[in-house]
Amino acid sequence: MKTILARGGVIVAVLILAVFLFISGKEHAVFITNKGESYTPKKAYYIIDGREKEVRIKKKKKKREYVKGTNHTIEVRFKDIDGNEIKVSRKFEAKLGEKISINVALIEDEKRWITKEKIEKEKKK
Amino acid sequence: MENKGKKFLINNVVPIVILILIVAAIPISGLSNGYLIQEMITRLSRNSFLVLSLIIPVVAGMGLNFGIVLGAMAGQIGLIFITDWRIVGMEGILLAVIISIPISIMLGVLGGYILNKAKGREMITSIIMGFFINGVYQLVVLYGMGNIIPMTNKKIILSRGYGIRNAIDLKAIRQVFDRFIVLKVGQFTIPVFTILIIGVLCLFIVWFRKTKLGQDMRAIGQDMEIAKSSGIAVEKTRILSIVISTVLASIGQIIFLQNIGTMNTYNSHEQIGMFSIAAILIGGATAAKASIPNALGGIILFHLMFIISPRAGKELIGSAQIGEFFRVFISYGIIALALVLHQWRREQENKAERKKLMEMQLSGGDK
Amino acid sequence: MDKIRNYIETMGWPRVIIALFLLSMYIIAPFVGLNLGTSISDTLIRFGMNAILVLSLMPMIYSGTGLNFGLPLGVEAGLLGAVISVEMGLTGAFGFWGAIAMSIPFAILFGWGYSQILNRVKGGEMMIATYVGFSSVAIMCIMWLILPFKSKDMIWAYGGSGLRTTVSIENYWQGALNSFFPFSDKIPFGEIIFFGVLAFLMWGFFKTKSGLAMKAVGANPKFALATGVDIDKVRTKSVIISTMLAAIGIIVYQQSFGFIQLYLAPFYMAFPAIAAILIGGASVHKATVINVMIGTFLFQGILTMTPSVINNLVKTDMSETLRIIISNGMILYALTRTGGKKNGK
Amino acid sequence: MSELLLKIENLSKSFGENQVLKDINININKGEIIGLVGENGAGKSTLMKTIFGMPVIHETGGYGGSIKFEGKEIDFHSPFDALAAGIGMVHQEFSLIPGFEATENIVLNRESTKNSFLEVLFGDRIKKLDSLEMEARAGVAVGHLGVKMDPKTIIKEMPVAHKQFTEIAREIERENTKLLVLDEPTAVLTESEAEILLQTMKRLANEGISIIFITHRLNEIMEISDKVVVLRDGILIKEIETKKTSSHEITEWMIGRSFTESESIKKEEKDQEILLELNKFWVDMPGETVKKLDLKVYKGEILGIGGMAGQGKLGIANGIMGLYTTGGNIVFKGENLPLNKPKLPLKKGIFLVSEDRKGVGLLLEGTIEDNIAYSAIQIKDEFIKKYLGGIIEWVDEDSVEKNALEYIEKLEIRCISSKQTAGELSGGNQQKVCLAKAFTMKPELLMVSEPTRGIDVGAKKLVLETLREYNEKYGTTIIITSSELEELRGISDRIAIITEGKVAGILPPESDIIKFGELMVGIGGTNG
Repeated sequence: MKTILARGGVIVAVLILAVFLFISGKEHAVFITNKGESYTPKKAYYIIDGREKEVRIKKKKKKREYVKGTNHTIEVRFKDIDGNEIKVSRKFEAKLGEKISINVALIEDEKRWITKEKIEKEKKK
Repeated sequence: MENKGKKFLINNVVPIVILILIVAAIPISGLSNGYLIQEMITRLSRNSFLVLSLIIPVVAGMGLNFGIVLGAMAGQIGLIFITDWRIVGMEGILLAVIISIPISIMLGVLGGYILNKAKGREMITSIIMGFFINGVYQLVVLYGMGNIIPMTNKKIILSRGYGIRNAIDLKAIRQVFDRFIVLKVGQFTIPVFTILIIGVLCLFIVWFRKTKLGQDMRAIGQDMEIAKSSGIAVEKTRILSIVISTVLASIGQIIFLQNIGTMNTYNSHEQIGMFSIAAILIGGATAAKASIPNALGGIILFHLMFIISPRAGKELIGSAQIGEFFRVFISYGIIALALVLHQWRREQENKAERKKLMEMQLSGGDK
Repeated sequence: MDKIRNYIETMGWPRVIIALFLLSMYIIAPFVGLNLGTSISDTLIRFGMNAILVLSLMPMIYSGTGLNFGLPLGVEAGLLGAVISVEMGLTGAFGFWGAIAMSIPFAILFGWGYSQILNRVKGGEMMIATYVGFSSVAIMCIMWLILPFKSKDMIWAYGGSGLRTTVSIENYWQGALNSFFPFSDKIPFGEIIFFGVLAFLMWGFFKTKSGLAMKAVGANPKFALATGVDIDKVRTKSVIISTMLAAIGIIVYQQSFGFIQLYLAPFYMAFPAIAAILIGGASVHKATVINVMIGTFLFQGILTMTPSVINNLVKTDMSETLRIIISNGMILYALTRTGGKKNGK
Repeated sequence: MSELLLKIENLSKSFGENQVLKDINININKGEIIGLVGENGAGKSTLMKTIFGMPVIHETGGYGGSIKFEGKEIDFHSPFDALAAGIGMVHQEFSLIPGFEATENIVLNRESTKNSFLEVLFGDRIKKLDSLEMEARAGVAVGHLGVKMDPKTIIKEMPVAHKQFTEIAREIERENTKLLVLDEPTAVLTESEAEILLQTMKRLANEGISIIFITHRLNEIMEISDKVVVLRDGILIKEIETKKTSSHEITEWMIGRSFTESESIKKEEKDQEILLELNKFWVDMPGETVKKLDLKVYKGEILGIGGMAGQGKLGIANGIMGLYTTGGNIVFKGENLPLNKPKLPLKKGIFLVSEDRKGVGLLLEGTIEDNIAYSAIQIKDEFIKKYLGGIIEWVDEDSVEKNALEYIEKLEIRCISSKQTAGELSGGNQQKVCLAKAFTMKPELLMVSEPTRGIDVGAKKLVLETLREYNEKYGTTIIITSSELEELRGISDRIAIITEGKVAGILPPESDIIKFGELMVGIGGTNG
């Protein structure tokens, strides 16, 4: 009895661990765009999750980045219309079944810098 | 003393011959020592886990378990799933291990059950079993995945819409273990974490031999009938030994593939049994006796030969292909040779034993 | 009802299932748009190609040396004979028989060495045979590279050393056995007759003194020993005969197929042959010419029918996978069945 | 000391129609050594199997009567039940793991373990062994035996006596062993080793362990047992205190006087030409070892070879045929016969009808006619017909059949046809086929081992008569080896009794039966 309980416990623990691993190890695609409404910087730079290398994104370009797990940061830097260096870092969450797009140009806009939309299940067979 | 030396030579004939061959071939191959050492570090960390997984069935008297390919397949199924779900990094590997363990337990039970029905010819049966399960694996992976088993990642699915592609890029988990903790000594890179895992496995094996279960396995390995009459559950214990071996092999295959970085869905596992067994035999193991030094030493010898022979072949005869075939020949030949030597030696020992017994009886009756 | 069950028991379930499976294939075939005649003729052609290879397993099973997993060794002897025949430029029937004549000495030599190994490892033959077979393939790979063959049809056209991986014998002795029979492209009379002759010889051999001795060694080694039969000698003989037949078998295979396949081709040749004889009702210790014929027909039938039928049914080519599962499943079945019994003592 | 431990009441057991034990009553007290004696087939081993709960007893319908152990009725279904109750048994064959130390064998499957947290998860067997504790336990057990041996020695490297001690140590190491059954424990030991073992047994008995001691060496029984139990033909002949009897008396009980003297046909003395001579002849046949024995066989005689099972009588014929590793010297017709070459004796005209009919004597899957002709084909090239001017030599099936039919008629082999497979025949008819095979070979020296084992009375008579007839008609020398003394006395000219691998003595068949018995139990004179 004790053995069965213990084994059950281990199995449950492993399952929980598996779920945890699934969530924290899941890779999400994040689409980065650089397309403002009134102003779009010619070049913008961003760093995701404090990676070593800074990525440059040109005007009206779109890039795909992969991030692992749920909690992430993005640090964006570009020159604004006046030539002032702007540096903003943001936190975002990646969840299962969501498509995340970040618009670098709108990074200062609290609401509109990030859009999340539900992904349709891969087309049915 | 002299006798002891002779005995040592006879018992280790295989590793010694191979060592001499290698020592002779290193200068011919023109490969630098630094290169060879780095290669050995890499290959040890890549293969040890798999080779070590062979030891426990040998202890239980079931010979060299070609059935580790079953474990390898389970490991690959784990990797296919995490690639499909895009679980990356350390999490990906651990999840792959978690997925592959229940599969390999199932396959291990099946394998143990089959081998129990073929006592005395476990090895050939385990080879055929590997082939057979390989067919089932193909059925599942090539026809079932993406069809019955849902798959989401189009990158690993064949263009026809179902079935897994021939090669899967494992860049998401590539060398995650190896790069987790790295030590640089001079020009050499040492994957400390992988080596730690292997170390833990070695400790496990040492510890396991000293448990009640390990003792039972040793008893069964030496004499099944006596073990049975003393109340040990022979069949069950034999199945357990195969299950442990299969589970270890599945982890071993995952470690192996994370180092390589790509997976040949339909080939990666096929050669694993053969190569691992050739390695442990070159290390001086037999179908009845295998130790950790046999495994580790064997990997070094086998892979040195593996690296050197094509080069030596090229330098010597001007054809790398000959070296290549020579390597294949050695891999198979060594298994044949080691098995023949083992069987023959055992027969000689039995004969000597009987002779000794008879002489004792004769002189006893003569007093 | 009991009678049927009894019959099935003696046949073994897998065999019954396979036979029914093949039967259902033939029944389905016309409905999915296959020509039954062509199907049967295909099966017959493959039967002709493979039957002698399967037959070659018999002597060793008889002498208690087990299933000959070392079949590739004999195949290599046959390949040697074949390439020498091509090298000498022999064509037609001359080339075919020349190849056989050339391969026999090699087969005897290889077989003798092989038997010396097997006689020292009684009880563990099959495992060791497998690896002797594998190693022989590897060593012959080196030979194909270094042997001084000159024939333009066999060496690489430009550069590269050694023989090609496949050598066409279209201009030499393809179809040498069949060509003078009518409908030779539909029914391989020549091969079937040749197989018949060899099978008859085999049957005849088991009526001689040494054939009888061989039977006894396999059926009951203790009895044989007590009757003064030299067990090792008999086993040696059986291994040599098996090896020779394998050599002849592969040459017949090639003359029908039209190519000599070198290098790694013989690697897994033992397994389908063994599966075939087992499907025919043989066991690790017993085999008859009838087992060979039924087995080859069933096995080759499945190989030819499943791809076409399944392909037409589900639009998927699963034949290779099915072949792996059926042939190895059959061998596994045979190994586990007698294994338990023999070691029960 | 007189506390009752085991009480067997009215025990009876039959296998099918064959009653093996009948109304056995035995009482065993605590700390008593019981000597159990009886000829082969007297029921000793069945009795032990019953006490020990061997599954075969249950599978064949159980037993009648009752067995009480420590006052409680017992009915064991497996040896493990018996072990748990406190009955230990040391079998004749060692059951030790050869590569293990004595310690590991002594505590086999009862190892001491240390607790482990993993236990909850993986069960008891994941516990680590406690080698110190195990060594201590083994040390104590060995200490009880009063012998010096190192429990760390590997079994393989031990002298036989130590293996025997290890076995006993294992049995007494069980905490509750109260009754120990020793089956021929001294058979493999030298005299001095046996002496030590006897002392050990006394010690154990003094410690309160009862012992059932099975042996054929009566002097050992006389030396240490408190009580002797004699079985004959499944009946308890006598249960008596050892003090009150003598080995001579015990022999009488064992052999019994109840035979009607079988009529033996005496032949006039012939000139004693020696046909076969064995010098310092030894045979390594497992369980039937022959140890440097000397024996002469005269031309034209029927020599009976008797003795208890396991003493080596069967080894002689098998050794002469070269079927087991053999040493010493065989002189046949004045010529030295090379050893270990099975074909040579056959060629020289020696033939053995093996005691192992099914394993050695016959090809069970072969037809009767093939079986009969087999040896003649292989050895003498008979029954072979040439075709195509000698290129093809096939077995002549017609003459094979003709020959078989001849013998089927002569020996009254009951079969449907000569093409029936030998495996389908009854034991008696199989034996007749074996004889037919032998006669087809027309040997000069015919050896027949256990010709009547496992065959019915009618067939028995026919087989023996045929042999005697054959001997008279063709002057063939016959060596007949049998466990049945009565049978030997009926047919032989001389009877050699083999004990412990040697000729204990050769007697004329009409000698007093007690003389034979004494030779078998090792107390008779040696005039080999």
